[in-house]
Amino acid sequence: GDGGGETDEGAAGGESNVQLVNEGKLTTCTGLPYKPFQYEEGGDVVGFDVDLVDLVAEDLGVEQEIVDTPFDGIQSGADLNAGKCDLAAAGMTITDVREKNLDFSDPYFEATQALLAKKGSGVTDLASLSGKKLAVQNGTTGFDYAQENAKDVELVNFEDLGLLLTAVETGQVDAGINDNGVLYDWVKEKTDFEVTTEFDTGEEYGIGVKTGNKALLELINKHIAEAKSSGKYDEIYEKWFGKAPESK
Amino acid sequence: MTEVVIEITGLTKSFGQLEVLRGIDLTVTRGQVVCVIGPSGSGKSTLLRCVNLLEEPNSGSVVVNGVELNDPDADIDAARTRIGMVFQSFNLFAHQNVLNNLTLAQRKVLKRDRAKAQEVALANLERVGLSEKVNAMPGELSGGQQQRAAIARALSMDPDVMLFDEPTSALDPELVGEVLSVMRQLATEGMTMLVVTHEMQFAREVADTVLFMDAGVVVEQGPATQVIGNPRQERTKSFLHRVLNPVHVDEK
Amino acid sequence: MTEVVIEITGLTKSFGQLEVLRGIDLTVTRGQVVCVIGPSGSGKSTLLRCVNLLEEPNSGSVVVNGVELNDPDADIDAARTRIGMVFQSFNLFAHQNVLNNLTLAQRKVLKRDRAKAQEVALANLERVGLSEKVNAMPGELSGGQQQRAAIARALSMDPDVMLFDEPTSALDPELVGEVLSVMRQLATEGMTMLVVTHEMQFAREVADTVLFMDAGVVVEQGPATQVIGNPRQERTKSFLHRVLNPVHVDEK
Amino acid sequence: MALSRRKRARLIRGTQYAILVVVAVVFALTADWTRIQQAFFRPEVVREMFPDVITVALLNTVIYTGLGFGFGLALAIPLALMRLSSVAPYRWISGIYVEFFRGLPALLVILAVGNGVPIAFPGAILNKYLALMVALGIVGSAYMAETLRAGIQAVPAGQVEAARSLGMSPMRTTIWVVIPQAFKIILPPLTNELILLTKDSSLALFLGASISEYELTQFGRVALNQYQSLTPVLVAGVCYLIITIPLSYLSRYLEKRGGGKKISSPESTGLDVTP
Amino acid sequence: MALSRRKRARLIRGTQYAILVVVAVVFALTADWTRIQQAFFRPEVVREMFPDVITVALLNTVIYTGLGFGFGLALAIPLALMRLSSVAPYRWISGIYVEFFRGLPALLVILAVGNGVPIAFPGAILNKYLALMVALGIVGSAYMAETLRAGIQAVPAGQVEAARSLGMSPMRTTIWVVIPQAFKIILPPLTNELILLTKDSSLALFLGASISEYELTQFGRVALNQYQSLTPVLVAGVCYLIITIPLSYLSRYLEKRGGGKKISSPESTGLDVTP
Ligand SMILES: Nc1ncnc2c1ncn2[C@@H]1O[C@H](COP(=O)(O)OP(=O)(O)OP(=O)(O)O)[C@@H](O)[C@H]1O
Ligand SMILES: Nc1ncnc2c1ncn2[C@@H]1O[C@H](COP(=O)(O)OP(=O)(O)OP(=O)(O)O)[C@@H](O)[C@H]1O
Ligand SMILES: [Mg+2]
Ligand SMILES: [Mg+2]
Repeated sequence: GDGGGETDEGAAGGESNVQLVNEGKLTTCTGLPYKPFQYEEGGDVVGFDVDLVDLVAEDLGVEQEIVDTPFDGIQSGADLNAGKCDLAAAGMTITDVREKNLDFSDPYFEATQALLAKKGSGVTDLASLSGKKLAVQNGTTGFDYAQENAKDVELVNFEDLGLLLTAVETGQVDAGINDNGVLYDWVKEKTDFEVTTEFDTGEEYGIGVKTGNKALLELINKHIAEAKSSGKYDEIYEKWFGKAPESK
Repeated sequence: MTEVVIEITGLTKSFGQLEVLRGIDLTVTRGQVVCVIGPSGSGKSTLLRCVNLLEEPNSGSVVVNGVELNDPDADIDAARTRIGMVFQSFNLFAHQNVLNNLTLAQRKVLKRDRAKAQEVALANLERVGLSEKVNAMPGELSGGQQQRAAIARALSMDPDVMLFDEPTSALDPELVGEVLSVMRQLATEGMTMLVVTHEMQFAREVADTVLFMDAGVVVEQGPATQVIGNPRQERTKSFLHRVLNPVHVDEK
Repeated sequence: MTEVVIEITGLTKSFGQLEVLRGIDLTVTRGQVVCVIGPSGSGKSTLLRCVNLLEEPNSGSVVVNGVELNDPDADIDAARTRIGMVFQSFNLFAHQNVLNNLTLAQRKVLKRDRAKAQEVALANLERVGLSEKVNAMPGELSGGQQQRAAIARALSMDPDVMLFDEPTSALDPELVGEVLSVMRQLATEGMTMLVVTHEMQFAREVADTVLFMDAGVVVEQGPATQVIGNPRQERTKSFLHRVLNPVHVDEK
Repeated sequence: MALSRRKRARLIRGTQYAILVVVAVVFALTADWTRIQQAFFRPEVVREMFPDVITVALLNTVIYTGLGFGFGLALAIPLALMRLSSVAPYRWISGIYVEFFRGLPALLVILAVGNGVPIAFPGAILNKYLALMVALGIVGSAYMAETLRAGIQAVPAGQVEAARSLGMSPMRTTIWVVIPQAFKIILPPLTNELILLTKDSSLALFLGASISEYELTQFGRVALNQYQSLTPVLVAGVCYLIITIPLSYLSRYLEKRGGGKKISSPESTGLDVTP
Repeated sequence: MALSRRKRARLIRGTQYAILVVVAVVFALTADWTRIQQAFFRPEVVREMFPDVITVALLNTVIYTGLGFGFGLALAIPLALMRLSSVAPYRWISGIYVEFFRGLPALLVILAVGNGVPIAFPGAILNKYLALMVALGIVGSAYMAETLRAGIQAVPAGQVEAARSLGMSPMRTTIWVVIPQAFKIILPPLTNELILLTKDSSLALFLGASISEYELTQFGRVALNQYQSLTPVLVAGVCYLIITIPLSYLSRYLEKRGGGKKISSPESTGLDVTP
């Protein structure tokens, strides 16, 4: 619906008056690569989060522009505060600590921490990693989880998921911890590897905006709700994960 | 006609602990040629540099053309335009050709217009025999030519007195002559000159007064025939023996 | 007793396009002192440097002590120990004291033991009047002292012939004498010497033969009294006029 | 030991060539060439990267570097003048600034500007170009200030004395004699600083960038992840060399023109030291 | 225009001090001091960081730098000798190596070694220390090779000629005359390269690190996120200065001892150029 888009834009502009940091663009902070939520393919950034935020951008009648920036700047709110972007959609879990530094939308995705290891390596859980190396990503909830729960395990801190996965793949570390969504996606291609366990951390992803940016937050929440009720959400989900969402 | 051009009284100068000049008195009258000789490190260059205040004296007075230079209220730049200085190492402006070397200060300091400055420059280049090198860069000239250009540059400011600090020491032996002969000609034309030199033949022939310095004091002073030909002081004698008769310094 | 020490025949040397030596013949016999004079750039240094092969000649032959140096199969290092070289810029080893400067090559090349090398070194320092500077570093010496130490270093290898390239040009005038008198003494002791110099008084008194070079050729050659005192060639005359009578080069 | 020149020369050169040939042969035989090609040079990856690696990444590298260099120079000029001032506090301020920023890694400065400043001063909005310009400019300015100062002081004292004894004031001397000559002295090291900044611009990825803002390193890094091959890094590297090698030749040319020493002939230096 | 010395000096100094005072006062009045303290210096954060910032981070920075420097020097010596060889292919190989790695950002080299090599050569396990040693070593070696070469060539030709005319062979000349003198010449620039490597070691965070392997920049960066304050970056910065500033004084001291030029007095240089 082109016509619908126009009316929506008028309505959004009229009721909420969203201020954008870059005129004519909805700027999204994200940390590449984070497949399938966002990653580069053929010169474009694509993925689940990208499609979701595009719904908001369409409503505003602007293009989405994606800024690739280290994840710990995103989750700390620094990038939003610095005006680097309007929102952060980076497969980011809603946590109390992060809530202090930025405002989260309603949850749009359920996730949990999971362990990645080479098949047949005997790494099945944190206990089996005792004395071994576990790759974590700087600033992530996996980092926090491992720090709390993985005693006697050497945590190796990587800048981004790409570096982490490469380290696991090339054997620099014995295993890696990260969100289940991205790990399952990765082992689809790398069949030598498997997700050996999930930690059932019960996390939910949210889209972040600068603290106090009510107008934008409301607009995002509106679209998340709309997408879920209209079936648009399921459509996008299936496009990126190859199957319909299990629970909802 | 014994107008005083340079009058130095009780001049002392130290670098840190090192007393380089220890009470120098010197008077140079108009048209006089004074040569300063003495061993290395005796303070000859420092004396000369005090005359145009390139070094600031510790005490004593330096009066040039009636201006007390050591007075903080003296217009030192104006005074310097009347004092030509020629250095051992020529110091032509490396980034300018010969003509611009001669006209720069005329135009910026004396405020002469370009035409006038060039006229003066060309006349002075003629005087030192360098007319055909007007457009050469300093690097393209021999040492002797550079030094003659430097003399012409100083002369272009129409100075009352010329200071020379070992103007031929950095030159190949066969190039010394061309510079000395320009200096001799200047002396003949009546220029007041204060010359630090090791060229005894020049001092003997051209100087009205020769000053022998050692360790920061004037040891002996008088006509060339006396100081060089028949020195009275032991220090002067032994210096002159070393310089004039180098092959036999061990005998004696 | 007219044993030939250096025999140079048809020597030529070019740097790229520039022909610096254009056919030099020269014979130096044992005990002879030969002085080479001539304008800057005439090839004097290059000639000297060809004698110990610091420059490789383009053609011609250089025979020293019966060894044809230009032959690629010659043991050049061995030959060089018999040829002492003294440079304008002294070139004492900057990181070693005077004693080590004198013993280094004796020990590493002649394989003398430390005691023997020091004995030779001390004797030669005595010879040049530097006994009290045994432990000084080069930087602590005056130019004249450095040059005398350099002479002693060359002498410590017991050379058959000594080459001097303007050994006094880099010195203050009062320090020239101490070096010249050491050289005169060496000549008296019968050392074979080939000396590039601008010191006419030295050449006149000490040289058996004086060679005047210009533009890569020997223009005039003969006893000092003749070449310096009564030159036959026009080029020699004008050079000597410039050097001996610098104040009046413009007359004539 | 006492070999003739010809024999020694033959021996030395012979040995060296022999070693070279042996090493080359061993390398050629043992190396797995298909593997090496796969690792370092996959033509299809190179093809994928063009033209963006030039039109976007190389261009952005040049832009960021240029901005940093310009801003750095603008900071460096007053800093150098302050360093040469007769007023002591100016000398101190400039001295402390230079010592401080010369001693810090560029990455730390970029982190401080890009991440720290917004944290420290909430509300401060830093545009990517602005942030890089400031960060790279600060990094460069400390070096450039020293270069400018050294260049000014490297003008031989005799040139200043000559001007002063012609009656030129300190200011006139500076303008007409010192600066024109310092300029020539300063150009080669300034070119070198441009090279250093080009390389430091690789740290821009810490400030985040949209695809159109990628410079060479970020571009290469993203592609490295995408293609799982060293080829993108190699392509990015070659692009850096396209900038830096000509600049370093320029710098050496300027240095020589400014009057370097003549290099003496091999025999006279005796420096054939390889065993 | 034609002011007397005293008046000119007074005017110049007066103006400069006036500007200084005005700037200082404006700054003191407009700045929000509590805010600045909060942003840059929160004592409790500093306290939290100790002693790990020293015992772990600073120590690791020194270790990584030392490893890189040692490996770099070990590479640089043969490279410099090759550059001076009479065998042309050696000169080419060494020349290409130096040009290549001098022109690349350190970050790209670290990425290539730490990330690229394992991808390119499956099975290769790179220990963090080893990877950094190799990467920083390669970065440093290109510079150090040039420094060594230049140092050897900077020994005055006259020294070599003197040794050769005493009958010393090229090899003996090199060992007994050239190397001892080159050493003195090389020390200051080598110290500077140690400083550069110290700063480049900040890029180690790209290789991934366990907490005990953090060096200063990564340590500061993690703390920056934790405390949301610039304080950790400042603390890390000060730690770098603890290494780099003494080294740079050492370098300058060595340079002076090696015989720099005397600096002339202010009046004779006429360089009071500030307006
Ligand atoms: N700027 C300076 N700082 C410190 N010492 C200096 C300075 N200028 C000169 N001296 C010292 O002052 C002494 C006298 O120097 P000066 O140059 O006047 O001697 P000189 O008679 O000209 O010698 P020369 O014949 O070698 O030129 C020397 O010992 C010198 O080292
Ligand atoms: N290594 C070199 N490469 C190129 N040209 C050289 C070299 N050495 C000397 N020349 C040139 O060869 C010519 C003769 O030089 P040489 O040093 O032999 O002259 P000289 O008679 O000793 O002069 P001077 O009295 O100035 O020492 C000069 O034109 C000089 O520029
Ligand atoms: Mg002097
Ligand atoms: Mg010569």
